[in-house]
Amino acid sequence: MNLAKLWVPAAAVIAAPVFGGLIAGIDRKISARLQGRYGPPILQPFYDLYKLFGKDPLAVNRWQPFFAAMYLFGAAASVAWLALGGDLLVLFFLTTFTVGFLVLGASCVPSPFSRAGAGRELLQALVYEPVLILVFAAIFQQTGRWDAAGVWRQGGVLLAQTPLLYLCLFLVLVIKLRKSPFDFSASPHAHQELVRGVLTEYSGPFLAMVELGHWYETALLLMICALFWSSVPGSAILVAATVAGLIFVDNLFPRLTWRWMMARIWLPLPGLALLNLIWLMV
Amino acid sequence: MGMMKHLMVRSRRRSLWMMHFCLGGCNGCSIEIMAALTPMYDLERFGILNTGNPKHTDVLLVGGSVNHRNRRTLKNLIDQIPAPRLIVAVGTCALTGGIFNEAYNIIGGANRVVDVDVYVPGCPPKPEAVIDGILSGLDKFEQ
Amino acid sequence: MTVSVIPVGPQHPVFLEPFQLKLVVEDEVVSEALPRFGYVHRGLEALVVSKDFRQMTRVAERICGICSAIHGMTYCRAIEKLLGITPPPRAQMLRLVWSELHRMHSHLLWLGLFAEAMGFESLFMQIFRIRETVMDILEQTTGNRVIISVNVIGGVRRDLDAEGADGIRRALKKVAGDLERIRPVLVDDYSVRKRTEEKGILAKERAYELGAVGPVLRASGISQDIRRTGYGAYGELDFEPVVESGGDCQARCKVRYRELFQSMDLIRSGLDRLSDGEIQTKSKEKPEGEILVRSEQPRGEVVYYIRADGSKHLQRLRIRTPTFANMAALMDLLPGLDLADVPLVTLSLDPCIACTER
Amino acid sequence: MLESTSLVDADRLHSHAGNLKENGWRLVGMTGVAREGGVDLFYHFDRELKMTNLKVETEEDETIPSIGDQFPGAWIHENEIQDQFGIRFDGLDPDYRRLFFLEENVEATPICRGVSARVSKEPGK
Repeated sequence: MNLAKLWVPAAAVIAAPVFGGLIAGIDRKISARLQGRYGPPILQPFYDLYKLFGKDPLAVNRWQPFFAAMYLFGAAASVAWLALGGDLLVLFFLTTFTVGFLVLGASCVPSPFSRAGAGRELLQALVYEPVLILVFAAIFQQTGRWDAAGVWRQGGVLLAQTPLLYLCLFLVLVIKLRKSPFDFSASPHAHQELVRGVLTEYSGPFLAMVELGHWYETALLLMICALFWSSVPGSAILVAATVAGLIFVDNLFPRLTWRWMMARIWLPLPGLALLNLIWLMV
Repeated sequence: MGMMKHLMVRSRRRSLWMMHFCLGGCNGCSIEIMAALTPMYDLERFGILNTGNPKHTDVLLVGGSVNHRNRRTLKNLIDQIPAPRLIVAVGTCALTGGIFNEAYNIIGGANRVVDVDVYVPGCPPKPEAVIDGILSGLDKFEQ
Repeated sequence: MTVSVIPVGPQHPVFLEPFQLKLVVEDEVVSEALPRFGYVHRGLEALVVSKDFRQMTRVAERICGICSAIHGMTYCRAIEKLLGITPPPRAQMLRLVWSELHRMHSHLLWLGLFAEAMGFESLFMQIFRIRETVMDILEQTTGNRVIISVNVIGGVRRDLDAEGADGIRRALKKVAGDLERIRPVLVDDYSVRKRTEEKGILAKERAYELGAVGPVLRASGISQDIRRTGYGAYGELDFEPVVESGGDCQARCKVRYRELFQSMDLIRSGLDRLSDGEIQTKSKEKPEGEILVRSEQPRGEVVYYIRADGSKHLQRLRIRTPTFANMAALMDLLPGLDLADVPLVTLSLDPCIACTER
Repeated sequence: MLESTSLVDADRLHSHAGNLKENGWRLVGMTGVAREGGVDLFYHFDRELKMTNLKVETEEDETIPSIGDQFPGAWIHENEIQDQFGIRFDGLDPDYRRLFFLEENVEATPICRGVSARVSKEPGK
C-alpha cells in the first residue's frame, strides 16, 4: 500500500463538502434570481452550517446523534472510496448503508412527521437504487472495469453511448438532492406537509452533521456524473450542465406525491436504464 | 480561538432561520411577514430563511396577543427552540394586546409568556419594519 | 397497516394561523379528522361593552387582516341602516372600489399560498410579486397596506382624486397582464393539475347542505354571490357570479383566479361611474333596533347581527364569518384524503382562522 | 325586530327546521342574544338570497334539541353557542363540552351588555 496514495482521498474528504456547500449556495442564489429575488450570498450555506454547530445540542435520544454521525461518516467514506478509485460495487453498498442510517435516525424518534419522512426516504431509495446499479453495470459493460480509477483512466465520452442512462442518473440526482417534483421526504423549503420530514427532529449540531453528509452525497453523485465524460474539461462541463439542469427542474415543478412517483417513475426509470444497457450489449 | 468565536458571531448574524407564530390577532402581521419573504422585500438576502420548525429556528416572530389557549402552545414552542434565540414581537397586539386587550379571552402581549427581545410596533407593521426589527436584534448574538 | 395520529398544528408552516387538525392516518390516508380551535379566539364581540359603536368600526376591521375592508364596510352598513342614513353615492362607489381591491389582494395572497402548499416556490414568489402591485396601490390611495381603514359610519374617510384613480387603472392593467402570463402554469400545467385535479371533491348538493359559502360553493357549481343582492353600489353594476362545476381544488383555484378579473372589471366600471359630491353623511343619532346585514367577502358571505337600544354602546354584535361556515365542509372533505393532499385541500377552502374564532 | 322571523317553541324546532330544509333553505348561522333570565336563539336561513329566521326563547341552562341531523353544518354554530351562553344541545356531534373556543378557566360568558360577564383569569407567565 502506497501511503502517498492516501493524499487523494484525504484531499477529497476535505474538498467535497466545500464543493457541495458551494453548489448549495449557487443553487440558492440562482433559484432566488429565477424567482425575481436578490438572494443570499453564495457562502450562505457555510454560515448556516457553522451557526448550526454553535447551537445548543438538543438530542431527542441517544441514538439520534449516533445515526447522524454514522450518516456523515458513511457519506464521507463513500467520497473517499470513490476518490481512491475504488470498486463501484462496494461504493453502491456504501451509499445504501448511508441512506439506511438516515432512515434509522429519522425513525428512532416519536415524531410522526419524521417517521413519515423516513418511510418516504425508503421508498425513494427503492426507486433510485436499481438505477444506480444499472448505471454501474453499464459503465462496466463499456469500459470493462469495475474500479473508478480504471474507468477514469480509460477516458472517453461514455455519455455518447449512454444518453438514456444519463437521463436516468439525472432523475436519480433530482430525487437524491430533494428537488421538486420529488422533494417530499425532506425538502429544504419549509412549507410542506411534513415540516422537513426526515430532518424534523434534528437540531443544532446534529442537523449540521446531516447537512454536511448531504453535501458529501451531492459531491459523490456529481463525481459519478463526471465519470461519464472522463477528462477534466469534459467532466467540468458535464457537471456544470447537470447542476444547471437540476436548478431549472427544481424551479419548474411543484412537489408531486410519492404515490405518483411509485406509479410513474418506479418501473419506467430502471426500464429506461435497462433499455440503454441492452443497446450497449448488442 | 478568538477567530473561531468571531466567525461564530458572524455566522449567527448572517444566518437566521426564522419561524413566525401568529397568536390571537387579526392575521395582518402574519401576511406582512409573508410579504417580507417575497421578491419585493426578500428576507433571504440577509440569510433569513423561513423554516416553520421550532427545532431549526433562531428567530421567532410572534404576532398577535396571548389568549388562554395559545399561551401553553407558545411556551412549548419556545422551549423547543435551541439557544441562542431571538424573539421578536411583531405588531401592536403582540406588544400590549392592542385593540383586543379588554376582550374576555385575552391575557395581553407576548411578554406575558416569554421574554421578548425586540418589539416592532405597528398595526400591522410594514415589511420594512419587520426586517428592521429582526436585524436590530442581531446584537444579542454578540455575547 | 400502520395507524398513527398526526397533529397538524397548532403551529404548522402551511397554516399562517394556529389551528389544529388531529389526523388519524392509516398508511398515509386520513381516516378521521378532529379540529381544535380557540387559539385565536379573542372574544371581540363582547368588546361592545367597553367600546362605543363608532370605535367598534376599528374593531370590526381587525377581525381579520385579509378581509378587513369588507368587515369594516359591513359593520358600517349595518349601523347606517339602524341610524336611517345612506352614504352619498360617491362614498358608496369608493367603498366598492376599495372592497374589490381588497378582494384582489386576498385572492392573490391565497393563490400564492396555494402554490406554496403545492411546493411550487417559484410560482409563489411570482404571485406575491404581482400582489405587491395591488398592495402599493392600496397604500397610495389609503395610506396603509393591509388594514386600510377607509370606512366610517356614513361614508368613507378618504377621497380619491383623479390621479389616484389613474394610478389604480394603471396598476390594474399591469396586474391583468401579469396574471395572464401565469395562467398557463396555474391552470394548464401537467404537474399542477396532477396535484389539484379531483382532490377534495365537494359535490354540489353536499356543499349546499353543509352551508358552504363563497368561492367554495361557487366551485361546486352553485351560483351564489351576496353581491347580487345589490348592496351599496353593487346594484348599479352588472356582473355574473363566477361558477365552476368541478368542486375540486382545481375548480376552487379557477374560481378565485377568474374572480380576480371580475374584481378588476368592477373596479374599472366603478371608477368610470364615480360621481362628484360628498363622501360622508353625518349623523348625531344613536343606533336603535335589530338588524341582519350580509356582504360578500373574499371567502364568502359574512353576516352581521346587531341589536342596539339607542345608547352609545351596542347591546349585541354577532358576526358569522365565511370560514366559520366553511369549516363544516372542510371536516367533511378530510377523511379519505392522502396525507400529502391535506395541506392543499385545507388551503383550497381558504381558511381564515382569525375570522372563524373572532 | 328582525324581518321574517317566526317565534317557535324549542320542542317544535325540529319540525320547523325540517320544513325549511325540504323547501331548499340553507342554514346560514345562529345567533344567541342574552336577556334577563335566558337567551334568545336565532336560526338564520337563506334561499336564493332571501333570508328567514327562527327564534327560540330559552330559559337559563335549558337543553335544546340539536338540528345537526338536518343541517350537518350546524355543529360548529351550536358548539360556539354552548361555549358562550351555557345552553346545552341535545344530540350534538362532535360535542366539545364548552371547550370549543374557551379554556376551562374561562367560564361561559353571556356576551351581551347588561348581563355580567363571568371570567376568571389566571395571571400569565
